[in-house]
Amino acid sequence: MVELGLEPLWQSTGLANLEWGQALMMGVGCLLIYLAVVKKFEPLLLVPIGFGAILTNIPLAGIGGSEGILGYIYTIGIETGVFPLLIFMGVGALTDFGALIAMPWTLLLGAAAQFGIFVTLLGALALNYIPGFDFTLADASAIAIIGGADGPTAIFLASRLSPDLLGAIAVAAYSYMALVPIIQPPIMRLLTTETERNVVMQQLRHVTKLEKILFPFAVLLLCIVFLPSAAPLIGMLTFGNLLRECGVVERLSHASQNEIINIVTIFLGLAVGSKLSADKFLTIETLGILALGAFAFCIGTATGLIMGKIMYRVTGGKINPLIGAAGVSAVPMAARVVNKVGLETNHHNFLLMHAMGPNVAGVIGSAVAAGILLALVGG
Amino acid sequence: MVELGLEPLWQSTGLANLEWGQALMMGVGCLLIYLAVVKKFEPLLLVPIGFGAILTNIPLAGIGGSEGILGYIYTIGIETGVFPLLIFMGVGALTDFGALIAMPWTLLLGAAAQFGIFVTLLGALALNYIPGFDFTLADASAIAIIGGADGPTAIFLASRLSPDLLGAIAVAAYSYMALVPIIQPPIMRLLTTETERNVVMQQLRHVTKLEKILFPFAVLLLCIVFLPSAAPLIGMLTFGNLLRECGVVERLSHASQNEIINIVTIFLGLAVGSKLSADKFLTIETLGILALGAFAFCIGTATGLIMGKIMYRVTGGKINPLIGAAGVSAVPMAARVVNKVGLETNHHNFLLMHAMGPNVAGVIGSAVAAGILLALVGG
Amino acid sequence: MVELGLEPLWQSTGLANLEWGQALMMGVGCLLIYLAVVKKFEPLLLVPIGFGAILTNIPLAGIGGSEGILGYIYTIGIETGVFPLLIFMGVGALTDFGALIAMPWTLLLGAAAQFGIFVTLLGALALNYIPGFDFTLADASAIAIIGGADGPTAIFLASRLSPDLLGAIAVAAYSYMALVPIIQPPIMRLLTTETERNVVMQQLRHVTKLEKILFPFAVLLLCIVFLPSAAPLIGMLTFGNLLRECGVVERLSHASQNEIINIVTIFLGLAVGSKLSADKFLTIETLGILALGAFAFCIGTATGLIMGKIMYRVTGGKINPLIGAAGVSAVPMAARVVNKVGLETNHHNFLLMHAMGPNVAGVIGSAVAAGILLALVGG
Amino acid sequence: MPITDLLLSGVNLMAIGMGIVFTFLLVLVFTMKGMSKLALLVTQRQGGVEALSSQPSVGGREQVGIRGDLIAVITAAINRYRMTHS
Amino acid sequence: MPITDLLLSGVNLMAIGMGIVFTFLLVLVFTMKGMSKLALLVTQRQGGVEALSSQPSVGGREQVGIRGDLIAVITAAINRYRMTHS
Amino acid sequence: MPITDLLLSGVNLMAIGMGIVFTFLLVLVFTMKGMSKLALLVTQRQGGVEALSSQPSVGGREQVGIRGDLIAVITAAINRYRMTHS
Ligand code: NA
Ligand code: NA
Ligand code: NA
Repeated sequence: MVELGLEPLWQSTGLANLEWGQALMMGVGCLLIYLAVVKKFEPLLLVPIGFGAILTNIPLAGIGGSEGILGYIYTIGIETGVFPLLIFMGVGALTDFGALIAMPWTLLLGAAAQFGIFVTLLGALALNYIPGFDFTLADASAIAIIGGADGPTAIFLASRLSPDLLGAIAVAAYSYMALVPIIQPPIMRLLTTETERNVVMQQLRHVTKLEKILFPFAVLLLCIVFLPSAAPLIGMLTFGNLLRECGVVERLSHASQNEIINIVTIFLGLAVGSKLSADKFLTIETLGILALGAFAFCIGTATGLIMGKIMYRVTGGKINPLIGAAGVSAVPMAARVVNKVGLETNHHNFLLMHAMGPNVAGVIGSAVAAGILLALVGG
Repeated sequence: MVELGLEPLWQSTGLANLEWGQALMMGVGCLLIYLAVVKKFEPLLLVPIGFGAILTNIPLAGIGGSEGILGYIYTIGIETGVFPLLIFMGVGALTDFGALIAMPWTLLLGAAAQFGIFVTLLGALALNYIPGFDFTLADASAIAIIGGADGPTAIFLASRLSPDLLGAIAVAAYSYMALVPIIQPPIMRLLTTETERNVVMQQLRHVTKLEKILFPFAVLLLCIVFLPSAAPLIGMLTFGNLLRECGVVERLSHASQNEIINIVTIFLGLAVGSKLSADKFLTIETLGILALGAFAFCIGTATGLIMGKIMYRVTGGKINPLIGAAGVSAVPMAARVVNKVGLETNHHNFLLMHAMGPNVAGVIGSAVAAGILLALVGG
Repeated sequence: MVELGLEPLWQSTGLANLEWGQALMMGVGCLLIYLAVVKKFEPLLLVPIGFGAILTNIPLAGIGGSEGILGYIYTIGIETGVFPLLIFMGVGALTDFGALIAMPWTLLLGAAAQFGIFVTLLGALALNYIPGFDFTLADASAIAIIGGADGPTAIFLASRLSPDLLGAIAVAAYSYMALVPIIQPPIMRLLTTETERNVVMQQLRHVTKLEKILFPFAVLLLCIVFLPSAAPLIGMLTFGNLLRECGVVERLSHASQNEIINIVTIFLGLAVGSKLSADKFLTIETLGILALGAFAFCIGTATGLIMGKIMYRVTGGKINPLIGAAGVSAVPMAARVVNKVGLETNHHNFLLMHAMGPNVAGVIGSAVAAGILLALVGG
Repeated sequence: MPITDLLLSGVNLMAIGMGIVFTFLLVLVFTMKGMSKLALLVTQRQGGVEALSSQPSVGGREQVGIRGDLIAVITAAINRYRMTHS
Repeated sequence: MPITDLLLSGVNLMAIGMGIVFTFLLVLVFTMKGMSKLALLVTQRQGGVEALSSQPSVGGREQVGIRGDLIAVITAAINRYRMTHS
Repeated sequence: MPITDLLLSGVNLMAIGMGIVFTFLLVLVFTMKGMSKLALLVTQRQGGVEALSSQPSVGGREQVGIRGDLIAVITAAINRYRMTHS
């Protein structure tokens, strides 16, 4: 017979079972949604992540558990690494590498900005001097990749090297990507002179269809030769880009750019959110990760700018060093910020297209960095 | 060497292996498709369910077995509960709760109509007095939810409480949802006076965007506090609705309303159909379930109307009691029926918008009822 | 501590680990992509297959292994047979069987062309006389189905009968389907006289909606009665076609024709490509398969044409025997080739619509042949 | 379990169930009323009521609106065309 | 299994296989002819032949039709515009 | 592992890591330059430069173009309509 007492009824309510940590994490979820909806912070990811955080912290329901829908999605999509790789395919299909092909030297800006990753790695290890922190080399590598300013790369690497920190790392990565318009401009103004910011770059040359088709093969070839551990990421990115550029598979290109990436984004977000459970997230380590993330973005921006200044010198003033800041990735936000800061100084100086080169170079750069960390730490 | 005799050849034909029960179930499948195509009975579900029933009853092919495509789909999508939850996400993304927000009191109509569920539960248990019936409390609960007039809720609950009855329950739920225009009007005319049906309700007030964004949080909050066992259903419903209303994730909202719900509907229907195998469906229990389903719809309609009459009295005639019939859910069919019966009495009385309030309230109401049954019976 | 020596670094490069076979297979992948992009050979399949071949042969990365993304996709989609069946559903939803319904006798052309399958089966077995070949009956059946000129059927059967040969079989099937405009015309000119090719066929009669709705049921009924082993293929094909023709499930029909088939095509192609690993593909058997595939296409075309000539005689010259060549399937390429060769002889003789009948009949014919092979060899 | 006990359990379930359903939805009524008041306050304080308030009617969606516009425009174009053509 | 036996099996398979393929498709021919007659009967009895019969030509789909209309309308609008503009 | 050793590993990682990143992207620079030259050669030899070269500007996609056309046409139709209507 079904028990009727008020006690068992009360015991099945959330009120009786809610722990303060869960309530707090639901608050964090609401905050992420607030930032996404009102402040327009990367809403495509932060709305599902925030809602996933709420759902996973509901007591008794077990939505994020091994028998819950978010648990299933996490196991199938994130633990296997499939979802971030499909996002990378979609990113490849959505990205026009034309600006990069027109100015291959801007790849160096994308390389320099990865310095943020490795400095942050040191920072994470140094945090171990503070009691309460105990980051392994794998943890530190997963945290450091936040400096790559590339969401799917961060999720992919964290799922491989440090699944327990995945929630905090993903939240930090997407939050700072959204904060790029606030973090970067002061650093840009600090490190460049007005003369430098004033540089008007010459118009980009035409890029032929053949170059665009060969480009993914060139990138993949180098990846195969030098760094096969980055091949899953680079492989799916270049596959998506080939679908886009080859011109004979419009149906598949469209599916990658729309259906697949949209569906995966919803599920990826929910599954990442399911890692924002109180016991995993409400730790001192999360604070460290958030601090290190901000640090990583600043360093990456700075080293990108410094490389920009070097190229400014070397080319005799043909390169506007501001575009170095776009090397951190955070596509296309960082390129837009460059454009905006450029316009502040010179109302006729549109740097958007020139900044797209280092911007997409940053994506390749952080995938390369992820491959290195996987090869040397993940083994 | 491959055997050439006519005997083994004959043994590999369907004709030699077809059991009468399988033939009958294929007939049932054809009937469902006929009703869907010619009579327009919930075609989006009944076409795949009917075809799934045909496929699963083909002798030797094993399409619905553990190595067949329908078997795989069932295991992945229904046993886990994932497909009905994704449908709920899509329903949330497709539903405008504005009418309900404008008239929150109509939630009570959605509450009253759930009476049909619990009366049917008693009915199912009482059937045990008839030899041949042996419904457990879990079976009875799964059958009773047919009275909720909500397909995915019924499938979700049946997959959890009584998987063997899932086929019959799903077929009954969708069939009666399609029969709403035939079942409801006589009851509506019987229980209301012409004066009552004549009531013209005042126009709905404006609903702000902010209210629409806050609404899913309000519903989810109560669900968390009072009834976490309903959180998977309510959680996905409100998530879908937030995607729709928040206005910053148009891509994801579109994917929920189209790609995801369409793909899942095809697979859900086929998988449900695969449960219409002769040995599971051709039992005396199925007849009982079909009878109880009709009973449940009638009771739910009646109690919704009675609550409508109470509100008519309490508000001094401002509420047209007909809209109470829409409280059974069956969105948007029940609301359309209310509109039609209202127009019969008064050619200028358009009740569609006012009936949408109790109609979507019924969805929430039956999800709540499902949560209660899960919490008290499913443990 | 992370090892710093140059030796371990070198050991993690692809250059140090690349075997010549892998390099060769990457070349094969590039060749397939070249044929797809430049020569427009079945690009929707050959681009993903080619790229999958490259990815799976990257040393160390293990993308096609049991923990890699292509390995997961293969296990879930091909080993289970789900992906080719979903493609068949999409093909059904995309195919208008009207031309076949208007001229049911053209089904015999689709039957005759399947002769290529069974002759090839003998050919594959006869190859065993050559040292190095050791095809079982199952292998030979899987190879023979290339003669069906239907990609998903070939993949489905190969995944069931001979998974090790799947890569070579799929590549051969799609390559020769793309080569139809080169393979078929000489055979067509050789086997038909100019008088025969000059035959102008009368316009097709109207086909009612009801006939189009009943057609899938008729095909499925025969499949159930005579050949249940073909039911997965025929069942999904007719299901897709019913979604298309029934007219009440526009959403589901659209999803089958677009989202589902596009997404599955990408994944199917990548997963098939992952079977193009050096150790599986670079064998003498692959050469045999490629030779047999060309052979199969020629025989199928010839027997289709001969049946066309018989029908030309029997009908007193009303049937243009050229349309027999379309009986091999390869929809819609073969029908277009018929049209082109017809126009060469008579500039006003448009055979496209008449060739669509045997063309889609060929799809049914090879699904039937696949069912027979499954029933007699697959047991 | 004897049928009588089952039925008793059923009656209990009904009592609890309808009780919770009504309680839940009744509390939701008041929550929604509170929420609407809050929303009104927030919206008013932000001044730009128009910016945040949705369409007057409850049903319509943007897409529909756009399609509606498109159809209106095309209809106008057709009429215009026919008028000047004849 | 010796190759000769394999080949014998293959010949058997071919005989059975082509037999079934032809039987199957031949029966399908007659089934379809029956089906078409049935459909004609049903359609005629329902009177509204036009309502149920599909487009005359075999190929076209509704969507294409709609797009065709749209393009026609827009083309007309453009022409109209150019004509009156110049 | 003591923190000092961890930090040492980290420094090593940084050295190797930035080394590979720069090497990789620097080699990519030259690969791309070679690729572009190759593409130019191939394109020129094929004569039809125009056929293979993409749009002048880097950003635009076809779809956008089509939509842009549609909007332009409709705008024109509206203006025309308004002009003649008033
Ligand atoms: Na980056
Ligand atoms: Na309901
Ligand atoms: Na064929």
